[in-house]
Amino acid sequence: MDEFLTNLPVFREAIWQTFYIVSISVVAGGLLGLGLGLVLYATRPGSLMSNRAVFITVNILVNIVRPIPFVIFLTAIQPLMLVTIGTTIGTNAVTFALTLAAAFAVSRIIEQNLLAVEPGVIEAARAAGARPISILLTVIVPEALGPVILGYTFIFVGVVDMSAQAGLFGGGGLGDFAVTYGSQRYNWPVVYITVAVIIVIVQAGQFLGNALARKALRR
Amino acid sequence: MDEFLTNLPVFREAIWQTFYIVSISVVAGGLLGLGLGLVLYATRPGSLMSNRAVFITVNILVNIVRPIPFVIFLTAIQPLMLVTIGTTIGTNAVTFALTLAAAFAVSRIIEQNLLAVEPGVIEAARAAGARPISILLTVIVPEALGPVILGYTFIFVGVVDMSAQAGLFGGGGLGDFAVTYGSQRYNWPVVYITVAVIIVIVQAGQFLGNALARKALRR
Amino acid sequence: TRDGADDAQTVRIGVADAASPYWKTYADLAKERLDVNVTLVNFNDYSQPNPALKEKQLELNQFQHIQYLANYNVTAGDDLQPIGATAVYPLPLYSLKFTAVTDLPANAKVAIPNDAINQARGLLVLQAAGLVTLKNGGTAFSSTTDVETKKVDVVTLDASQTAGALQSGSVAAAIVNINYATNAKLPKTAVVFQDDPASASAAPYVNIFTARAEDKDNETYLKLAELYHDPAVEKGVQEANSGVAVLRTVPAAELQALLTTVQDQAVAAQK
Amino acid sequence: MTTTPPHVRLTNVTKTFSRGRNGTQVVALDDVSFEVAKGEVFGVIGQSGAGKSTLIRLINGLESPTSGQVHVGDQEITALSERDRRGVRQDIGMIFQQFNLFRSRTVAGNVAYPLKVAGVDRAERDRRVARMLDFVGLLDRAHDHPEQLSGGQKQRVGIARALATEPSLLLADEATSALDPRTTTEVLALLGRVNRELGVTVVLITHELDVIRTVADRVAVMDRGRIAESGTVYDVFAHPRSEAAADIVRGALRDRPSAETLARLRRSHSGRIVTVAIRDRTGFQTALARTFLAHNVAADIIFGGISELQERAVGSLTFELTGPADGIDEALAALRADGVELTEED
Amino acid sequence: MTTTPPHVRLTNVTKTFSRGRNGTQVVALDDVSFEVAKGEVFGVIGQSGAGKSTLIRLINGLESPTSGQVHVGDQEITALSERDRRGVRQDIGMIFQQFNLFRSRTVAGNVAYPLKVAGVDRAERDRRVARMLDFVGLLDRAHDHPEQLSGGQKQRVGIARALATEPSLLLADEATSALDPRTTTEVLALLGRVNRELGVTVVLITHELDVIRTVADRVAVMDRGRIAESGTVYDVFAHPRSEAAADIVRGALRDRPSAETLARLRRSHSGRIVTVAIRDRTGFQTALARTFLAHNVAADIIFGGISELQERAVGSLTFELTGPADGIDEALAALRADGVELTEED
Ligand SMILES: Nc1ncnc2c1ncn2[C@@H]1O[C@H](COP(=O)(O)OP(=O)(O)OP(=O)(O)O)[C@@H](O)[C@H]1O
Ligand SMILES: Nc1ncnc2c1ncn2[C@@H]1O[C@H](COP(=O)(O)OP(=O)(O)OP(=O)(O)O)[C@@H](O)[C@H]1O
Ligand SMILES: [Mg+2]
Ligand SMILES: [Mg+2]
Repeated sequence: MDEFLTNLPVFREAIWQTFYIVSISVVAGGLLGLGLGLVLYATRPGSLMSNRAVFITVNILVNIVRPIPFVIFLTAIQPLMLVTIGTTIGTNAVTFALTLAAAFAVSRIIEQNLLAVEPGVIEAARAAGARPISILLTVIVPEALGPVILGYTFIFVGVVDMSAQAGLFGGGGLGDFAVTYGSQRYNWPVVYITVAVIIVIVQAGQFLGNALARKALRR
Repeated sequence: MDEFLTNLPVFREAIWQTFYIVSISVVAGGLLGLGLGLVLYATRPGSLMSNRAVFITVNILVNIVRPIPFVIFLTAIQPLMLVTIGTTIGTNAVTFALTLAAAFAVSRIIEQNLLAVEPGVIEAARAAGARPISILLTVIVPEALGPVILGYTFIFVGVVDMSAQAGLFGGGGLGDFAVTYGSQRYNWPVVYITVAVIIVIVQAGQFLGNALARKALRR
Repeated sequence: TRDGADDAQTVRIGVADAASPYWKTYADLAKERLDVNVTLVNFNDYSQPNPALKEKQLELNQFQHIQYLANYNVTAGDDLQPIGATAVYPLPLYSLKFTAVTDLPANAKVAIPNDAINQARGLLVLQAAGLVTLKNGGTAFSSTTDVETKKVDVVTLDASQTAGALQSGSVAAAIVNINYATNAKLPKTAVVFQDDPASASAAPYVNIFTARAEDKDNETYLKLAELYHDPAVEKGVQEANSGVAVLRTVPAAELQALLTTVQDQAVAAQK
Repeated sequence: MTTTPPHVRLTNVTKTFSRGRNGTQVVALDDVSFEVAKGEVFGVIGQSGAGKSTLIRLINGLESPTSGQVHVGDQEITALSERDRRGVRQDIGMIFQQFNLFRSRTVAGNVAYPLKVAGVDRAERDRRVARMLDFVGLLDRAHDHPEQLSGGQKQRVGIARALATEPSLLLADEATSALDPRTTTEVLALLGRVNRELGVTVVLITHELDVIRTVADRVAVMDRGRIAESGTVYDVFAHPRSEAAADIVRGALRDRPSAETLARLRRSHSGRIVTVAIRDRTGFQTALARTFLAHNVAADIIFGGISELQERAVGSLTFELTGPADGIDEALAALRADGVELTEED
Repeated sequence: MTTTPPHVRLTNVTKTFSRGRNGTQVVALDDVSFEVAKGEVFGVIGQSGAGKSTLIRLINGLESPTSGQVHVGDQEITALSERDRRGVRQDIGMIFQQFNLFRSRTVAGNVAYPLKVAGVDRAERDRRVARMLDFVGLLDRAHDHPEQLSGGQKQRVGIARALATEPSLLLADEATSALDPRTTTEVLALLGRVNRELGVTVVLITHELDVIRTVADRVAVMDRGRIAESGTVYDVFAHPRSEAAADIVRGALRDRPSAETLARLRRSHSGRIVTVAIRDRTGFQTALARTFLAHNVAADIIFGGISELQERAVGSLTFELTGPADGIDEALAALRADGVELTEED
């Protein structure tokens, strides 16, 4: 406990880092993933803009990225990181990598949820002469909004979890704090407190997600 | 490359371990998660068996487990592991932990996808006098089957990814092999080959998932 | 311990570098000379092998030095014992851009490992190199929060990642554990500073075979610890560490006495 | 007097829905009470949004009323838990306005579902499914999925599903709205048969008079959440007492020309136009014909409809009268004096 | 002869669906050809599953035919890419059989959607939405979501949505099936008005004769994927040439008693029962009456319907004849000799 108090500034810093990493990854990765997910959905055989070549390419790309162990993924994209953000370590590097990882995960969630949209409403939009991209964004996504919101919430929780690996690359954050100052030192109070904070953040996010989803579903 | 060949038996062992860990986690975790997901779905306010107390409890439980860093989660459930499987390290221990982790993730995916089922068909089942549990299993899940299959595929890929963390606890597997024999030793051929195998496994899984989902969706 | 199908005894040893070829040499020798089947259990996470040993899921482990074990025993309330020494590894500070510590510009980024033990030792190295000063002169338990004055920016990374950060140019210098440095093929000329493995202050950093207290006199285990110093194995160890490992044979009793001393220091440091 | 209890009874049932952000209330049902006897076919008609579907959904407890009681047999549905309602529902078939077919099941699977729920064994289930599908003319589509069917075919699957268990009470919400007249006739014949042969009680929502006429014993007219009028089909149609009922009946019987039709009739007919309400009285039309002939008036029927309601004729005929103006006046006066209900259209 | 090109033209259109595992084929449309002129209201009737919805969906290219061409105006829809079809579709309104409302949008949002697509600005959009909703009687429900509406209310939203852009071609698939007769009349009046005032071409699927009668100029009768017959409404209804058309017309006009009705009529009427086909000929009924009276036969109309089709009367009347047996025989013989089409029911 004493040790926890002496580490208080680090803890505060860790909370801030977690917020930084998670919020940017979820927002940026969420948008990127939405795009990818729409491509996956719209280009699949029989869909709105079905295009075998694009579908197969993106499908395989997503499958290549998602299962790669995070350490290797981060190492693999280091050249890309150097070009874009100029560093391969630290909070920004981890955020960059997590953003990509989140995007690929989000794309699958989006794809799944959009597939549940009833074909009839898509026909109604087509019959009105709308463009496919507009049908996607103004009809299909809104129709699937409830599940999509829950999907984002799911990814949010996953990103909080993955952000624990930020420590590997000097990204800091609560997960790293819990491990470095807690479990690695067998300092359980630190673990409890930190994990409690993580859980509070997640509960708040999930609560918000549930509430928004309920609003979108109207049931 | 030479080094890769000398490590061939370890590589084979790693492939086998990955299969073992992933298949058990996906199947056992999938079933467990289905159960949890059904509880989440069915007990939410306004749903088939709405029960505030159960919903809130399970909801919070799932939120507590999912974001905890894997190292800490695995440490936390060690007492449970000792009682059930008698060990806290190795392939079985990792499989056990991954099964739980997968179950909690699956529960959210199931919840999401079931929410997209049209209320009208649920009414038709209620009007026939069916029991809620039978409505859940024989109507709602089948109605959401396409997205649910894609959800399981999503989790499968996630488990393959998470299984890379098996190395933390002496669980082995391809992810561990790629890191320990590959990236940590800057032995890139090992990384490439191993990651390629991982990707092949994932592509095969995704291909199967897509095919089954298409069959279930009939479009 | 339990009997294998061929009547040979099986001993599970927890390690963190099972990929190093010398472990294969070692296991073959154990089978040949001692009729012991060695099963290596590899851990990517240092926090796991000691609890696993305590829980009797391992018979021995070999991944840590006395300092780490003392820390574990004190914080986890355990009583694991060293039964043989292996080697001391210096902890060098590398730089690819600069040839001397003094060349490092102000606020240059320097990476150190983030696990508790390596972090403290890395900070002590940086202090010795005149790059930081630590609260109360620093201990084997210092962390980045104890940095009082600094000439450089200290960033902590996973021990396996400091070499990579150095190579990508993300940091100006990095503390790199010798095994990772070898794997990353960092040239010896890039070492700009390192602690002296032979000094008395380095004594707690001697790596050890560890067993449960009740097994500390087990004949087989002691023989297994000794086997590490077979020339074939030692040669492999040196190959795996670019020849910088300082192999040590210290009697078990002496190691155990040293452990007690360090544990006392650890208890004191916790207050 | 001892009577068998009604099969369905609603007592002072009110149902409101709240909607929108400001929580305005929609009163879907307003103090509704009625009874349906065992073995009766009870029709419900009324304008769109009058509350018909809401009413029928209260009967099997899919929805609960805001206030009031619903009884089915001797069970008070409104007092039962969702769990206890299940038993009651197994004996009630329901045809939904929007079909509500299971998309994950084939046509046969949809029809088999309530049988499965009722625990009917496999062989018997297959037999009954085949029989029902044969009846609705979809036996060759048994293995198709709902999205492969036309609108009317979907509706027929819904009908087959509702009847498969041979329930003692059938709730039919616009069960023939998507069907062509011939298929409608066939379905109604089936409803009539199960009603007669198995004594099934039917509550039937529809806006097609023919449906009511063919099978209903009694009918209730709903108007903005209230029951404006109810009684035997003949009474309500022949002598509507409420404004709402008259309005609906006029639309339903289609025996009186609308203003538009009248305008068109005018264009092609130059004579005076008179609409006569038909009375179920022997010799009525002969008397009419005689009167017109006696006054030298030529009477041509240019519009009208005479339906048979519960074995009695009801409707009206619109005549074009040509001949001497005073002859027409005299003939009309004579008919009016004779109690004939007639209106001269202008 | 120069004529304006037809608004819609189908040439030898065939559409098959494959279904099931063994890939059996359903022939939904079989070599269908027809034309709809600009400004015409073209009705399509036919049994459930005859291919009506499939047909209409080919016109705006939601579905592509297996073979054959579809033209809308001077564009060949079947030759256009999905991209190029968009422009054509913006000028076509479509009312779906299953409504297909956007659940994520309010009632107003649903109606506004095609206006948004067409790039109508906000203020104008709001005005038009309000006008359409006012017309279908749902202005007060503008901010509700579809699941809060009754079946007929949903259908009305679909109608408002299809008409909002004032398209030059309207495809209506059972647009009034969920509506009560009065609302149906109102909707049909609107369709008639947009047709007359704006020259909108309408293709109208329905199984309700009234709908055809009120608004259609020409009608096609579909039977198992083929067009059995087409022509002006009067011709098809008054003189059906094909078996399929006769069958449907009989069901639709409902002017002849079904076997069941006849049985019931028999129970309450002891006289001989004769059905007479009405001809649009002045003095026809007077002649009838005169003949019956001359032979001392009392003739009571007990069933029948006379509708006005394109300003001409069509239908039949069923009489109960009472009086001396030979008098009846003579009267019937006289009428037959006079060319009257009559059948004695037995
Ligand atoms: N996707 C499909 N797969 C297989 N068969 C289909 C499909 N769509 C339509 N059909 C079949 O094609 C035929 C014509 O269907 P269509 O929907 O055009 O009928 P319809 O005339 O509109 O009937 P209704 O009046 O019942 O709506 C039907 O037998 C139907 O089952
Ligand atoms: N969930 C709901 N929320 C708000 N209003 C509702 C809801 N369900 C029904 N209503 C309203 O209650 C009234 C009665 O609806 P109901 O569905 O019973 O009408 P109906 O008589 O069946 O009409 P139709 O013939 O059009 O199907 C309508 O005004 C409808 O909009
Ligand atoms: Mg209704
Ligand atoms: Mg149709």
